[in-house]
Amino acid sequence: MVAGSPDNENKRNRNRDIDAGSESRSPVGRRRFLQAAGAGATVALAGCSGGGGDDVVRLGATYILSGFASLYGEAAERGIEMAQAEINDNGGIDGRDVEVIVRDTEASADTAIQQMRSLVEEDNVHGLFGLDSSGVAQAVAPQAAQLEMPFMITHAATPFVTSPEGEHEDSVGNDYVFRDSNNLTQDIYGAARTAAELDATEWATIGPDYAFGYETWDYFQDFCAGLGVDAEFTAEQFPPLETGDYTPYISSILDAEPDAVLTPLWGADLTTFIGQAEDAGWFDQIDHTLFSVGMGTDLASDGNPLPEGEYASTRYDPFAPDTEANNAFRDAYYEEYDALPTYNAEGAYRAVYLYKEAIESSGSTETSALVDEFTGMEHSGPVGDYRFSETNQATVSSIWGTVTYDDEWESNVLDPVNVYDAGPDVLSEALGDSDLPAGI
Amino acid sequence: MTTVLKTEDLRKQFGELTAVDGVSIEIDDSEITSIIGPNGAGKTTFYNLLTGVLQPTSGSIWLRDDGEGGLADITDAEPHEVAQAGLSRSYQITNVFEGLTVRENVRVARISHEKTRLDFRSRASGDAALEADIEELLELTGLTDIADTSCDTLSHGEKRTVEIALALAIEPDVFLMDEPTAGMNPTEVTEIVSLIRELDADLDATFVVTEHNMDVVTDISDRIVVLAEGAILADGTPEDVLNDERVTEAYLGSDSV
Amino acid sequence: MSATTTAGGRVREFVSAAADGWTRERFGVLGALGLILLAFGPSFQVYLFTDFLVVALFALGFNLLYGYTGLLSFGHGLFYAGGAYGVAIVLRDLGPVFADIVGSGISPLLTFVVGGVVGLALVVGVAVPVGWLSVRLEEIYFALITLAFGMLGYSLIIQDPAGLTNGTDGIIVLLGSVDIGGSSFRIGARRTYYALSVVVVLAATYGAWRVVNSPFGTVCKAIRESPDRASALGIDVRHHRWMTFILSAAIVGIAGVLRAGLAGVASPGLTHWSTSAIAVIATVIGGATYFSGPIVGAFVFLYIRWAISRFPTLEAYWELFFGALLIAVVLYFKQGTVGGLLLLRDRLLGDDGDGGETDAGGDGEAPDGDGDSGGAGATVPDDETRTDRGDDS
Amino acid sequence: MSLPSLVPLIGVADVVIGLSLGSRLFLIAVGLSLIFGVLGVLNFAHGGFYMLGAYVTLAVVTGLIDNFWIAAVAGALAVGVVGATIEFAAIRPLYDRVDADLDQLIVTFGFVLVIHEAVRFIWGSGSYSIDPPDVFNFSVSLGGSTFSAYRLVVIGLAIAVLAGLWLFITRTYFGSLVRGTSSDREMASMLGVDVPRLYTGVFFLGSVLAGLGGALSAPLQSTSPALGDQVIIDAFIVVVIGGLGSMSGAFVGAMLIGMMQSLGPQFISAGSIAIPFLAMVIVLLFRPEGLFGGIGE
Repeated sequence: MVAGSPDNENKRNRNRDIDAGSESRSPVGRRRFLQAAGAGATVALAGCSGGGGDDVVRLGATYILSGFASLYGEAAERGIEMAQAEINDNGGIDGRDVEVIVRDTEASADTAIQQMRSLVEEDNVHGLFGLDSSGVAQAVAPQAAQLEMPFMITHAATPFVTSPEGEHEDSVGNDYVFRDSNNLTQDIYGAARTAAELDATEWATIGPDYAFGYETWDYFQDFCAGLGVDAEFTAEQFPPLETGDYTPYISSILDAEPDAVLTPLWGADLTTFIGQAEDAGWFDQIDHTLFSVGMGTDLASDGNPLPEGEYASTRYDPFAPDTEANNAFRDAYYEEYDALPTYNAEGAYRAVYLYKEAIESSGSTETSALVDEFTGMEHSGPVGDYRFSETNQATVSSIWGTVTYDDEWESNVLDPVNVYDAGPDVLSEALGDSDLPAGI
Repeated sequence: MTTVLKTEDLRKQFGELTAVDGVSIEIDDSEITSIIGPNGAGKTTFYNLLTGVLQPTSGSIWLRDDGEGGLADITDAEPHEVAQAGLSRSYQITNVFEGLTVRENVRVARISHEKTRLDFRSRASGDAALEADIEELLELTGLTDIADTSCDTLSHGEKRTVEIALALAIEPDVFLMDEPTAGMNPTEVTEIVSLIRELDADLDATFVVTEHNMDVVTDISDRIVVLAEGAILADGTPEDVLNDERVTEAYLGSDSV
Repeated sequence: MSATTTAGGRVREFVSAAADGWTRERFGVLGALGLILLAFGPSFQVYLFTDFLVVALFALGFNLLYGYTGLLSFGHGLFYAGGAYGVAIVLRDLGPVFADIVGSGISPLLTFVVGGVVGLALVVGVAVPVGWLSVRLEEIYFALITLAFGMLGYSLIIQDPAGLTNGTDGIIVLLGSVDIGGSSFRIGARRTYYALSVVVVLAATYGAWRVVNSPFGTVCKAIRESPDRASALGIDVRHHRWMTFILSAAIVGIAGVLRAGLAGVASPGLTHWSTSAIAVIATVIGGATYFSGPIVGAFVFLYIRWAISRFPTLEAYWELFFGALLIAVVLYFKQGTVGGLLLLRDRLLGDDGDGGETDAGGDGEAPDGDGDSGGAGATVPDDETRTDRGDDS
Repeated sequence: MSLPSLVPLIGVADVVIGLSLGSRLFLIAVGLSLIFGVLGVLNFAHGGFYMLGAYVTLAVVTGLIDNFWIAAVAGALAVGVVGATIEFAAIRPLYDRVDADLDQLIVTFGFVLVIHEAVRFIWGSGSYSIDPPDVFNFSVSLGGSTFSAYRLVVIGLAIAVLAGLWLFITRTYFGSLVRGTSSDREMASMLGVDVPRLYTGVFFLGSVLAGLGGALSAPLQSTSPALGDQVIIDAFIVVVIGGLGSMSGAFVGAMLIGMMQSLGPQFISAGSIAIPFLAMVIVLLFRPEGLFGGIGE
């Protein structure tokens, strides 16, 4: 018995991925080189004055720039580059240029902490932002407090970094750590809302084998209970990060015959998974697949492996809200990079602006001033209007939608898209009697 | 005259090949015994069986037991147990601790003998009595002058002497020398032969020697055992053995000597 | 050694020895001064040097087995992680318990100390059976079985069947603040932790140095040179290697405890073979036949890496540099950096008849002259003669 | 669950997937085993060779000639050349050392780092995937499950490689030299075999096999610089279980591990990734020559 490939369109797109990958390399290389020159200058400065000059505002960013999730870091670099150029072309921050030093966390907590110390103590940055991995964020949060340096998380989603220490045994939130992107709780709340509207009762998950994978599944179950979604949870698989062949895990899930699957796989792992899932007939057998990190990488390349008709979430949507700020940002980004902005690009972009606003409003780059400014700050960016909650979490919405290919942008988009308000009250109510923290 | 080393019907099989074929031998403490035989006669295998490097296919090995004067079965013993039981050896292909000095080489052997190898707190060179023993042994073997030279810079002859010093340092009852003159020039051979004689006279150890150089063999041996194809071909005083026709034949039949 | 002298006499002797040219004592004094001065250096440099101390101890422990008995382990990360996880688990699970018992003022310190001891005990507890099994094999097979044990540990930490290790994410290590009698300090504070590390690493290094120069260590070196010769002298080679394995693991375990506090996290990556490889790289680059080899190697490794990191274009490719260096050292100059420094010293000073020439030949041992790891990066290791004279006086 | 109730759960797809995973492992492991059997060198960089094969194939397919098979051959040959060069320049000088095998292990580990970084330098650190060649780019449904037809191709090719190698070793003159040299290098040398050249030849062959493995696996997985580090450990497990130096052992070992990887997630939840390492430890302790056969088989 021979069946045709279920989705030729996507196959072809995946093939093109390679070209896109190799082309996008050169601008990255160029940018890295420019940073090198900048960092060299930093050494000289630090060597002379021992404390960096006051002529620039210096920010440190830590992202994954190598390995299976390097696309996230590269997207963040684009956002940073844009913000930096815009700000410096328009008078800088109180007249001072902003300089951002980007470092690679290699998706490792150990490395991230080292980079962070180096940025604070060698490069004398005034503030930090970044982080792509929940596990890394969990370890970094206490270090930010020890280094007494504000840290604006722009992607890593674990709720425990915005849940004050003591609230839950894993909570590590503190005064110095903020997050401008939506967190796992907000995101999975949207997943449960999406699930409520689907004709599916048996649910399964396939997620990466670390906290993020497990937390996604825990929260999903509790939200379903809290929202009264009629769901059974029948199968779960947690393959290790950077698994080369997901097929055994895929067939294990298929054997359980769930109606729908929620998957928080991300980075190259997601790409690998989707290709192998297609081969195994996944999208024929399973009615609905919900990709909770799906839109993070895929908009960056014009070939999109997310199959049309499935559901995905994003932490920022280039079309919603339909505001001037968002449209301007999206168009400028598209102009520059020939791709729609991903949420990671937007999160990093906005972090630079958050620092600008805090510094200008307090007139200082002192840690205490910045922390005071960020605390409870109301802000507006491409993502829309939001404020920082009592636990330093941005009150941004949860965005879920149907994956649809858009000919005009030559990219997958979410259409129709649902934007769920995900403030503190909404979340704690939806969590019901769960003992998991809302992280907001 | 007491037996210090005895084998009973010792046999070693490598697959199809029988390397040692039912050797029974008794060595007395009063004599220097030479074991000779053409290449491939099984001498080295025999030594490896005696020293526990190889396990025999069948048969047994007995060594003088210090306590009672009787014999102890060492057939299944590991090499270090054999050495501790009082059987020491030197190697045909020089085997000393190359990176260490001569003195350190001997020190290792003395530490082993004194059973202080697990002492990790004192200084290795801090035991005055041990150092005195080392000094004495170096003097006995004539190595004092080169005591602090690293072995990897020694001449071949010097290394052979270090071999002997090492083997003696553990105060063996039986000393198996595997081709002590291999690769030596005539002067060195003369020196080593006189050293062996001296040592035999000075020490309690019983010497067993394998040797290719027939002059050396006749010179030092009280008794000669001839191995051929893994079995004992002849056994007796040098005169008897060397006049034995079968021995001549065995040697002439092969390419060696 | 039996010459007992009064304390005052010893001090006078030491002072005169330190004043008398470039002796071991003078290097010691300078090294100690350097370590103290460094505590007042830029914060990041203090951190980097602490990092160096920890990696140096890791490599030193590894080399006890490789350089001194000839067994190449690709699984010492297991013990590095053992120490780190031991302390991390105690801090996480027993911190509050201790706080209840002894009060929160002293408990962070007590917990850390207990954690360190538990970590070390855990490592020894693992090393005893793992070592016993591993030393049955030699050469490549030993490398493979230690690799397998290391990765087995890695798998177990990741999968966390006992619910202790928190899987892939690892355990966060927070070393609270100590309040005693009104004064308060944070153990994890940069300079505090540096001081702590200096003391621990120096003590452990001194311990290792004593071991290396003890009868036990002498036998180790003999085994490295020729295991069958050693056993023909009555040495139970396997047993001796086993003991060395445990000792080596214990030293690596101490480094692991320090690593946890320094990194702020005990992560499963510590058991991965690529972490074990760091010890291999540092040791080979430094020179495995020298006591100070791994220390100097760790210095080279961390400081070159740091220097490379100042140039982000190069930073991405620092492994390339070490790969090439590793290949070059093994192919062309197995004595490594220490051997190179000794050679350089001989060239510069010429043969001044202090016996250095003859003894350099015996470099199988050549223990680090100044005996402290701290100054090792900056000072040229001394040779055997001097060490002996220094200690016997 | 009792065993009888488990058996029906093992579908055809599970077996096919297991065998295809095993085939991929075999292609990496067989070269590693061959090199060890003949040269006594444990090539740590073998995973790097595998990764390099995948990258060269990807580069050729997307940049030069849009034909997967030509690209795969190019990838394999390129890796062969790299391997032979490394053997000639960096491994050959070490054969006569006392602790040659450890030095060689360390040197080849040096090349792990070098190849990893070189690949990152040339192709970046992202990950790539390609489709199987068009002829086999369809799904097969069998026994209620679906899988890519290309998996069957890989299985077939692995068997072909095993058969080819077996013929090559047992039936050709070069093969008899290889066998002779692997059992006694000095004897072969005395009999006039040019041992250094033979070694380089075998290293070339082993490297080609690694490159081929990488090339053929490129459509089945995503290719990133981390690939080499991942597969080398799997390859070590396979050659240890199968017996270092044994080719048929590598095949059986690879298939065992492949099936374990395929069925593991369904039957064992915790500890499944630990099992291969445990197996490796046990085999090393109790049967260091491997479970299957001796050298050269």
